[in-house]
Amino acid sequence: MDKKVEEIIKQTQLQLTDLKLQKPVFGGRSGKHSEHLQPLLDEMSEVFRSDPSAEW
Amino acid sequence: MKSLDPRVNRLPEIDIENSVSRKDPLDQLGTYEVFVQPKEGKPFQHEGALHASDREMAFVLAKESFTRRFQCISLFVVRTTNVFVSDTTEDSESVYDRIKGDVDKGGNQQSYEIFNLYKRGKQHVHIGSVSASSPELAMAAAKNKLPPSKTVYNIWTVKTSDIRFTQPDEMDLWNTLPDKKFRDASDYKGGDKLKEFLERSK
Amino acid sequence: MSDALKELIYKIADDQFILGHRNSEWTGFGPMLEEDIAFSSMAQDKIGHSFALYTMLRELGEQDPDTVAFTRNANQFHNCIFVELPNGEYDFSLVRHFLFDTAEALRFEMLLNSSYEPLALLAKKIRGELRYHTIHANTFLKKLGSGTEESISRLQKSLDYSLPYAMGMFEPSPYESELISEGIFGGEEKLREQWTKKLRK
Amino acid sequence: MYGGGTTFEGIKAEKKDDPVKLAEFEARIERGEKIEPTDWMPALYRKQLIRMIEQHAHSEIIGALPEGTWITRAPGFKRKMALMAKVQDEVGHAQLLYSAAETLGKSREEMIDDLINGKSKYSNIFNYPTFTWADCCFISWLVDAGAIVNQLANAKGSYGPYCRALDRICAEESFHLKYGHHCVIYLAAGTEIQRQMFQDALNRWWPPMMHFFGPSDKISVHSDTLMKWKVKMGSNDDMRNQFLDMYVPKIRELGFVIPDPKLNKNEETGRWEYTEPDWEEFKRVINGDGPCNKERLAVRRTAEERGRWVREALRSPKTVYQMPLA
Repeated sequence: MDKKVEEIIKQTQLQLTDLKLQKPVFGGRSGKHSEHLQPLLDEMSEVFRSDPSAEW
Repeated sequence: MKSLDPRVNRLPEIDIENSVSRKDPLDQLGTYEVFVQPKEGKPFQHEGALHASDREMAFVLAKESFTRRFQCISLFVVRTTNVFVSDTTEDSESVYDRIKGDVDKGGNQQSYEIFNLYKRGKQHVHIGSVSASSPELAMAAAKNKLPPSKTVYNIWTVKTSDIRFTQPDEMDLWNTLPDKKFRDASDYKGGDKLKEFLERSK
Repeated sequence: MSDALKELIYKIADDQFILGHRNSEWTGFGPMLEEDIAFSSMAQDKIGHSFALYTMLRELGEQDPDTVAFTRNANQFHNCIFVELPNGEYDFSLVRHFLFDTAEALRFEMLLNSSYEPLALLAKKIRGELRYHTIHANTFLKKLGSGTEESISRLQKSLDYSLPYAMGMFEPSPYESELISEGIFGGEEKLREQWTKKLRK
Repeated sequence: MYGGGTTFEGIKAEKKDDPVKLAEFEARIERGEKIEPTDWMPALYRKQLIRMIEQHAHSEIIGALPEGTWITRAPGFKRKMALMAKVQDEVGHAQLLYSAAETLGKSREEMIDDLINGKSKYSNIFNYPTFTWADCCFISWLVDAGAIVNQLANAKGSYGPYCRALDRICAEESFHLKYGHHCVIYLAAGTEIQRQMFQDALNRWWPPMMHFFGPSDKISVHSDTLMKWKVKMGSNDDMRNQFLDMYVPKIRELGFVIPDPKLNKNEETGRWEYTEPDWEEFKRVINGDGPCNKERLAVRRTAEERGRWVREALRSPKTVYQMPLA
C-alpha cells in the first residue's frame, strides 16, 4: 500500500479540498441508511424470498 | 426503457432507434501481447492480446483478462509493435533452416527474449534470451545458442527492455488464485442431490 | 468482548458485500471489455471477502451467511452510506473504488496483527487481492485524472461529491476503546489518520 | 460461449484466387495443420471466418445480458458468485474472440459498430427475455451445453487464432455447464414452486433452443467449400442431434416434460425426430425482430456511449492500434 492517495492525486490535475472542511456522512454504522439501501436489499433477495422454504 | 433487468431500468434514458456513427479516428487503444508463467520452472507462454492505453494498464488488465483461473505465478506484457516475427514454415521445414547463423559483430549488443512455435495453432513458448545488435541477429544467435530439439514453425523475438515484467513484490497477486474454486467445475457436483431426488421420486 | 468484535466484523463484512453487489451491476456494461472484466473480478473478490467475514460471525454465534446477507432489513445493516449509493456514471464508481479500497487496504494492514486470530489470518490471505485493487484504482485515477478535459472534470466532480461520504467510512464505533485495548483493531481514528495522511501527504 | 445459427448467406466464389497458393493452402488444411494470420488465404476464407468469429463474439457480449438480468438477484452466495464469474466470462470470451477476428483485418471497434447498427448478426437465442430465475438457469445449463457442442467442433477447425481462443473458452466453460446443471438439479429436487418455475422456463425456451443450431440441412445454404476448408465443421442437424443425444435424457431424468410430443430418437437411423421448428420465426429473430433485439442493442450502444469519455481519455497517439499477432 505504498501508493499514497495524495501521491496519486498529485500526479493528476485533480484538486483535493481540505478534509477538515468536510462534514462526514455518518449513520450507516448504526443502521441509519439512505433511501437507496432497502430497494437494493429487496432486489437482491427477491428470488430468495420468492420461496423461503426453498434451497436454491 | 421498461426491461426485465433492473440494471437496465436504472440506466439513463437510452434511445432505441439511433445508430452509432463511425468515429474518426477510432477511439481504439493500442495492442499488447500477454505471456503467462503457469508454474515455477515452467516457461512463459503466449496467452493472447488485449487493448490498453499503455504498458502499465496493459499489465493491470492482463491479470484479469488472462489469469482468472487455473495457475499463474508471473505474467508479462509487451506492445505488439515491439514483437519481431519470423517467416512461418509448415510440414517438416523448420524456420531456423531459413536463418543464416552468421556471427554478430555489431556494436550496442542488447538482450532479446526468444519464443518458438512448435505447432501451428498452439502457443509460442519462451525458450531463453540472447544478446544481439538487431532482432534478425537475435534469431541467428538463438539458432546457435538455443538450438531447438524439434521443428519450429515460427519465431518471435522481443527486446528485454520493452517488456513490463511482474515485479518481485507483486508475486502475491496470485496467492489466492488456487482458492477461487467457484470458477471451477469441481465446485458444482450435483450428484448427491440428484441421487436423493431420484430415490425420492421413485 | 464479543459484541465489540461482532460489531467490527459486521461493518467490514457489510461494506464489502454491498459495494461488491453495487460494482457487480457494471458487468456487461463496462466502458471497454478489458476493464469490464477487471472491475467484475474485484467485485467478486469483495463478495468473497464478505462471505469469509460472515462465516467468522457464524462461529461467533450468528446465523449462516446466506441468512445474514439475504434476509436482513436496511436498519440491520452496518455498512457506511458511501457503498450503498447508486453507481452513477463510471467516474463516480471509479472514485469510490479508489477512496474505499485505499482505506480498506489500510484497514486490513492494521488487522494483520489483530489479537483476534481469524481476522489476522484473513488480512494476511487477501493481502494480494487488496494490492491488486489499489494498483488498479491508482492506474485508472492517474490516467483519467490527467487525460482529457472531460475526464478530469468528471473525476473532480465525483471526488468533491464523494469526500463527505468517504469520511463516513471512519465513523467511530461505541466499542472503539475496547477494540483498541484488546488489540483487536487499532481504531477508526488511527485508520482515518493514516488514510488522510496518505491523502494529505 | 455461444456459437451456432451462423448463417452463411449466398456463398458465391470470390474473384479467382491464385491456383498455386490455393493448392498449398488446401494441402496444409488436408494435412491437419492450422492456418496462421501471416499465411496467404483465399478471400472467401477470410471473409467467412471474420463473419463467423464476429458473430460468435457478438453472441458472447449480447449473451451476457439475459443472464446479467439476474446477476443482482442470484439467491445466496454460491449462486451470486458463480453468476458474477459466469457473466464475466462471457465478456472475457467476447474479448478473446474479437482479438481472434482482428488477426483477419477487422478492428474490434468496427465489429462493435456493426453489431450496434444491426449490420452484424448474433445467436438467435439471446433475443428472448429471461422472465424468472429458472429462465436464467436454463441458459446457464442448456444454452451453454448447445454452445459447447458447436465450440468443440469448431475447435478442430483450420484457423489457428480461432482454435487457440476456443481451446481457452472450452476449458473455462466446463464450469459454466456444471454450474447450470447444478442449479437445475436444485430446482428439480426443490419445492413445487421451483419445479414449476423450471418447467415453465423449459416450455418457453425449447423452441429457440431448437433454432439455436441453425436452419435444418434441408433448407440451409450448404457449402462444401467451407466444409473442405474446415470453416464449417458439421451440419446444423449434426450439431442439433449431438445436443439432443446428450441432454434430452438428462432433462427427462429430472422429471421435466419437453414441450414437443414428437421428440423421439429413431433407434434405427440414430437420428432424433421432432416437430419441424418454425424457421420463419428464426429468420425474423436473427434479422432483428425478436422480443428483445431492440433492448439488447440499445443497452450495448448505451454501454459504448457511456464509456466513450473513458476510452478517449485513455487513447494516446503513441499507442496506435495494431492487429494482434496470434
